[in-house]
Amino acid sequence: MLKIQDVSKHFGGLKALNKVGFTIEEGRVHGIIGPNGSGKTTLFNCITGLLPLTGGQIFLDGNEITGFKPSVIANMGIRRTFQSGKLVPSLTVIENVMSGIYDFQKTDIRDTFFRLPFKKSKKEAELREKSLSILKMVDMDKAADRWASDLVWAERQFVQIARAAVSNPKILLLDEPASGMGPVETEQVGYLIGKLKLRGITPVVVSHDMKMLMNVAEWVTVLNFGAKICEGTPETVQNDPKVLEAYLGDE
Amino acid sequence: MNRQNETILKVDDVYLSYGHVEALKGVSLEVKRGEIVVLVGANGAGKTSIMESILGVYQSRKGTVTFKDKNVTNLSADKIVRKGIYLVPEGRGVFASMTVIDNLLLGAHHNLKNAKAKLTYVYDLFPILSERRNQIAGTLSGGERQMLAIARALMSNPEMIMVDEPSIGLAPKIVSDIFKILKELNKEGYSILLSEQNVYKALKLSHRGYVLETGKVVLTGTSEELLINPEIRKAYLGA
Amino acid sequence: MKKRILLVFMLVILSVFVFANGAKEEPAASTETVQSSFQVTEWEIPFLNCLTGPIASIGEYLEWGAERAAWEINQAGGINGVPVKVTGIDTAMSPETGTVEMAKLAKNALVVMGPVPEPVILAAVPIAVRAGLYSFTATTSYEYAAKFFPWAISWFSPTEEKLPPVVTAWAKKNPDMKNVVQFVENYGAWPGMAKAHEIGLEKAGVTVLNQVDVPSDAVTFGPLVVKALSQNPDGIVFAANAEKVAKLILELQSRGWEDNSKLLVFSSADDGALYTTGGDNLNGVMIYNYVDPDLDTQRWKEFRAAFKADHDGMEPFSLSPNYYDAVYMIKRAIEETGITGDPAMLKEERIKIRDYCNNIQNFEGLMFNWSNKDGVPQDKPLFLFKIENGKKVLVEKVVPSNK
Amino acid sequence: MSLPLYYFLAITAVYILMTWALYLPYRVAHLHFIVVANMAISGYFGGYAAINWNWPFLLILAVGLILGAVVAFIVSIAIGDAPTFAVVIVGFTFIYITKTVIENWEALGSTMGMFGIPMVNHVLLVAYLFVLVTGFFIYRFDNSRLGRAASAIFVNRELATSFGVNTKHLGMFLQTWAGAIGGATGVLYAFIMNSLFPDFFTFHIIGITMTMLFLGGYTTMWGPLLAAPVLWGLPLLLPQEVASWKMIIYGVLLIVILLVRPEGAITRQVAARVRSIVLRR
Amino acid sequence: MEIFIAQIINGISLGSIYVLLVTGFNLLLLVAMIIHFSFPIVVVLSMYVSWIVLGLTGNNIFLGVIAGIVSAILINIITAPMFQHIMKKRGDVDINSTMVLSMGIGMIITDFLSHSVNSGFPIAFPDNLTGRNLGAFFQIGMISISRGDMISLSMGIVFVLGLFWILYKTRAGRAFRAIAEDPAGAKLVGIPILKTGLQSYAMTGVLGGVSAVSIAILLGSASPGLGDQLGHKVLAVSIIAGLGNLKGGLIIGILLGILEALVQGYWSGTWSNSIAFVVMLLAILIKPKGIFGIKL
Repeated sequence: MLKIQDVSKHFGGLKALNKVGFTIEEGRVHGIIGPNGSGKTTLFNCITGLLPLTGGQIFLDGNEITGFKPSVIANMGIRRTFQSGKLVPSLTVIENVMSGIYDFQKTDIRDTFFRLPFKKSKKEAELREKSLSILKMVDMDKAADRWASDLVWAERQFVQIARAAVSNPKILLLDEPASGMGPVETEQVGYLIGKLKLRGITPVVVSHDMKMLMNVAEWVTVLNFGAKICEGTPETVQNDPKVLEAYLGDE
Repeated sequence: MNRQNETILKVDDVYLSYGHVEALKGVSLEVKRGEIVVLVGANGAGKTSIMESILGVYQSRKGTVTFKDKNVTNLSADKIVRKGIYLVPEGRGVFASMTVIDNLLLGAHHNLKNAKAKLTYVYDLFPILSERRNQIAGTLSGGERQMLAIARALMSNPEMIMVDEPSIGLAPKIVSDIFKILKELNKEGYSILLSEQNVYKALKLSHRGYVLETGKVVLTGTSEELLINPEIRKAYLGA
Repeated sequence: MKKRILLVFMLVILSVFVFANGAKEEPAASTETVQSSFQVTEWEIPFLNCLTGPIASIGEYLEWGAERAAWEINQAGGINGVPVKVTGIDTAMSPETGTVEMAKLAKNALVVMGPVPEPVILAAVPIAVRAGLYSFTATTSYEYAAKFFPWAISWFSPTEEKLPPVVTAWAKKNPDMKNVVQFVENYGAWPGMAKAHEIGLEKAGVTVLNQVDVPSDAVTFGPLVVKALSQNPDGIVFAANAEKVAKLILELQSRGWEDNSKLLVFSSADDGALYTTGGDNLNGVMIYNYVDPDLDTQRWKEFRAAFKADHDGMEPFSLSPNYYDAVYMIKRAIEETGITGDPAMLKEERIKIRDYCNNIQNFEGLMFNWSNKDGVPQDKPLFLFKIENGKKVLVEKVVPSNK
Repeated sequence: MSLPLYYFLAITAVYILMTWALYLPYRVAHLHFIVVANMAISGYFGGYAAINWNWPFLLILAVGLILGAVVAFIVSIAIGDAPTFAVVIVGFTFIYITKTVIENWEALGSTMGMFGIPMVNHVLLVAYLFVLVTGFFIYRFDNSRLGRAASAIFVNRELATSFGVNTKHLGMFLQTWAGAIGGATGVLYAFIMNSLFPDFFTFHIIGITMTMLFLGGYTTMWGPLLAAPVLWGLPLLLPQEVASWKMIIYGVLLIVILLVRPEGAITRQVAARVRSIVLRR
Repeated sequence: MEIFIAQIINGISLGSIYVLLVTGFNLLLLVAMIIHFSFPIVVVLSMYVSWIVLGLTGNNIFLGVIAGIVSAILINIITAPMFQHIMKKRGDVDINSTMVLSMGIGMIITDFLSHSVNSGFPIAFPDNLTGRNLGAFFQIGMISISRGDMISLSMGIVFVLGLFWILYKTRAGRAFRAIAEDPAGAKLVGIPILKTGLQSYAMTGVLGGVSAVSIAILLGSASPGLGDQLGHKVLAVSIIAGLGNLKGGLIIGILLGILEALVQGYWSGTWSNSIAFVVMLLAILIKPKGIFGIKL
């Protein structure tokens, strides 16, 4: 579904990504691993259009999306979460989730501005319902009307995932979804990724937490020093000497 | 070197939390004079947190830290640095907008008296830095920055150096160089506390190790013991 | 539930509008002309003044003048035996505050002094005009008062007719002066005054060079002075605020200007800032104004001494006597037209004051007597001074002739 | 209604509208002072049209609004997505240019100010209808996907783009809207005061409206709505000795609120709590 | 030609005021991450303090200068922690808030000065401070440099150079820059944050005080509105040059002074502000990060 072809990103002399290429297949949980500084987050930023590529191309469903604006790429069905779990503190949880659906061009001006004071917006209601159901999925529906600023760390991550998933994207890039979480919550994240897949969203997970990642991922790409060193099923990857070397050092 | 068994640093039952996240849940460890001790564990296991709480960066920690038989728990970071512990932070932590020599002199911030002699000493150790002394640190390569960070640590006349993840994002060749330097420094008498994801390399370098998982020490022993322990692999690859 | 609350809210707002529409024009007091037996206990004269902000000091001097007059009148038994009180109301430089304060007065005040700064005049006097309230506003410039005739009075004569003679007089004092350049700050009525200066200069047969604009937030004055000097003038007229004039003169001197008598400063710059900033360097500079500080009358001497005592020995600010005179003019209007202060007769009594003051004859001002015609003073003299050690020394008195 | 109340309410409406005009672009972290220039341009245009062409008030209001929107729109093409500092400088620039042009334009009264803008009926009614309509639209905006997107931009631009928000379009939209409000408010101001003075449209009004925005709270429209009448009305009620220190009191309040409660007195949380209390009864 | 040279010199004299103020502004930005919009107003307050002390001590220049500098240091040490409280999170929004905070401080000072000191009238400094009575240092026709100008210019140059020296060549300066770049990292290398922070505020205070004295000598007087008049331009210069870029501030400050002098001299004084801002607007639209680049 998403084809990454020879993508390179250089910052000055530093080659953060060097001719990385792989394919994300529809409906397959894709894990991306690699030691710190191997270019995982840079890759996410390149896919979502935040960083212009130095070289290479990216295709979504066979159409090239290289160089598209980040907002366009997001509306084409590639959503992401952030490591630091940025929620909008002045909005409630459900409003945060609702903000995940947005398209300026398709905004219904009449519905937004020229609605009579007592007339409920059908679209807003729909959106709310959708958001509630996705909050239920992450088990946060009871917190729907709490303020985002009052949430604890793990809750923020869950809401963030819900926000990225509410628009039913084709691909959901999860950047360290389990960072800073305890074992129970980490397990929940793993479970959640499975649920996303059931909804028809293809999750792409970057994580340091190998235990979780190896459990949920069906296909794993390993990056080191900005280059792909290996890919395959979790089992093959775990036993690949190059991966062992990258993680544990050469013996 | 002949006081090999004297404990230079002792960390006793330290807790630390950042806001809602509990990073350390009762960690105890010790470093003896002239030792290289390595902290092993996946990201988020608490390696950096331990180093930062030893240095007193966060006042929210609980527990005690003893350095050279003195309780330093309640001292602020700059005072602890003066006592002789120095942290080489993860991601090098050099001041990118300043020149190499400025960065080095910052290391000797609280003790500029012998700065000249120390500069010659670190230039000897890292000739590349001598060449680039007037270059802006931001323009150095990753390996050079790591060397600069270690050199800066030496400028402060420490007795113990803590090095946090020195190999991140560095090519294997350079990582080997860095490790060689650490080994040399250790031979010169510096005690080293190292956190490293390159487990095998680190264990080969070090005398002892601690394995961390989610803010707790789960395993400890000499490097030889740990090298053959299958738990290590589990801690990293989850298998 | 929500609907009902919103409905109440809407009703409240609607009712506000309904009231708002009805209340634009204040219903005037009844117009019956029966002789009233009403007796006031105190004549209260509200004074919309600028007591805070950047020109607060000027406001204080104006207030001082008015208070002084009120004190004198009360010492002498008040107006028709009833004491008078000047109530200062601060509008700062804010037109918005000015409108609300003027609107408060529109209902009950017999007459109003102020407002003072130009932005507030523009905003507040129309309210007084609509309410039929006479305001002693335009102490400074004729132009503002003329716009609101007959409801505002000017202390100055029409600029373009009455101002030129004094400039001509200055030019004639320096017969060798051929080319004059003018510094003009673009503020309020000043460009208009600058035009009047040009008329006076042309009348004296002097060539007027390109004027130099002074930015209102100028910090240094070198570029302006060089621009002026590059036209090789032999005389200079200043129409800018006091501090800037002083600095321009200092800058001129540092670039070799020697003959101070060929520098003429306009009246609006005649305030404390000119002397504190310029100091001894102003010696010999010419300045014109409507007030002669060395006037030899008992009344003026007392006024001057009292002012100096209250202001660390500073000379009276040229506008202070204006509001002193205003209080006396109100006094005379009340006494001569038999105003009672009866709220029931407010409307006619306001008009009585207006008509009396607009055409007052032989008014005994603090410094000289004059008469008004249609709200504009006639035969009001202008004085040309030379500055010496921070004091003005009279050079010539110019009485613009009546047409 | 009494005359002072009339003027108080009319000017309150002006302040509310101007603070909202500042509020809207600040939803995406833009301090857009160009609205003050819009106010001057449209206000002077309105005064000129009324005096010289005898245009009807409502027509002038409409044209003034469009004028404001057009000016702000053209500018927003360049700075719709600019960093805050650039926006601030652009605002200052336009204020200086507008002021200089007016001061040198005789037909607009130059430095004397513009006199004799006719009195028209129902200005207050129209002003409050405009406040009501504007407030309604802002309320709708704040509670729509656009408002949520703006909140996201305020927190972090990259975050917002990851939801598919085109930050430039939204910034342009808000700046144009604010310009329109500024323009219409300028016309209202001209007809309320019946005169215009170039000095009014400078940093004087920026200081007051900024205080209202930051004291009232910039996360919800209710902040400016409440802060405007309070901050402008209280000094009128206070005794002369206290009121004369108005600007200093404003300054101190501003500093205190920034230190203690940086989001302002009325945050969205407070607004929601009030709403729930009101609705429960 | 004579006129042109004279105008250029005038421009440099005006520009040197901008340079002093912009350097102080940038320094606050560098060592404390403060956008101090109203820094020029604080400088004007120091000028007033200096003037008051001059009046009380019978024009004792030494005490007057000391008072100006000490007051600037005190104001800085009192206000800087407020800014830092707001800047805790170091986000863009927080930087906006520091601008608003600074505006609040400016409002208080300006209103206080116009209320209370010298009944709000401009204050004039005595001749033995400004050196006006010493006559011209250099004068041919319209080209003139007074002795006072020379004193203040050389003082300004010495202090700005001294500042660069402190910042780039001394131990304390290194620490200031380290804290500015990365407070957490500075802690790790053993810099006492609180103490060094106070020192850096004191240093910017000294510069503010010296600026106050220099401007007092150059202008010979001050008024409550002076700070506001300079404030917007100083902010603009800093943004155009690149926020926190000291060298860029020097160049753009002087250039702005020259530009204004030329516009006033050859075209129209009333338009000089607008022109200056339009030129700056164009610069910022072409280079949004400033001509010399942001240095934070």
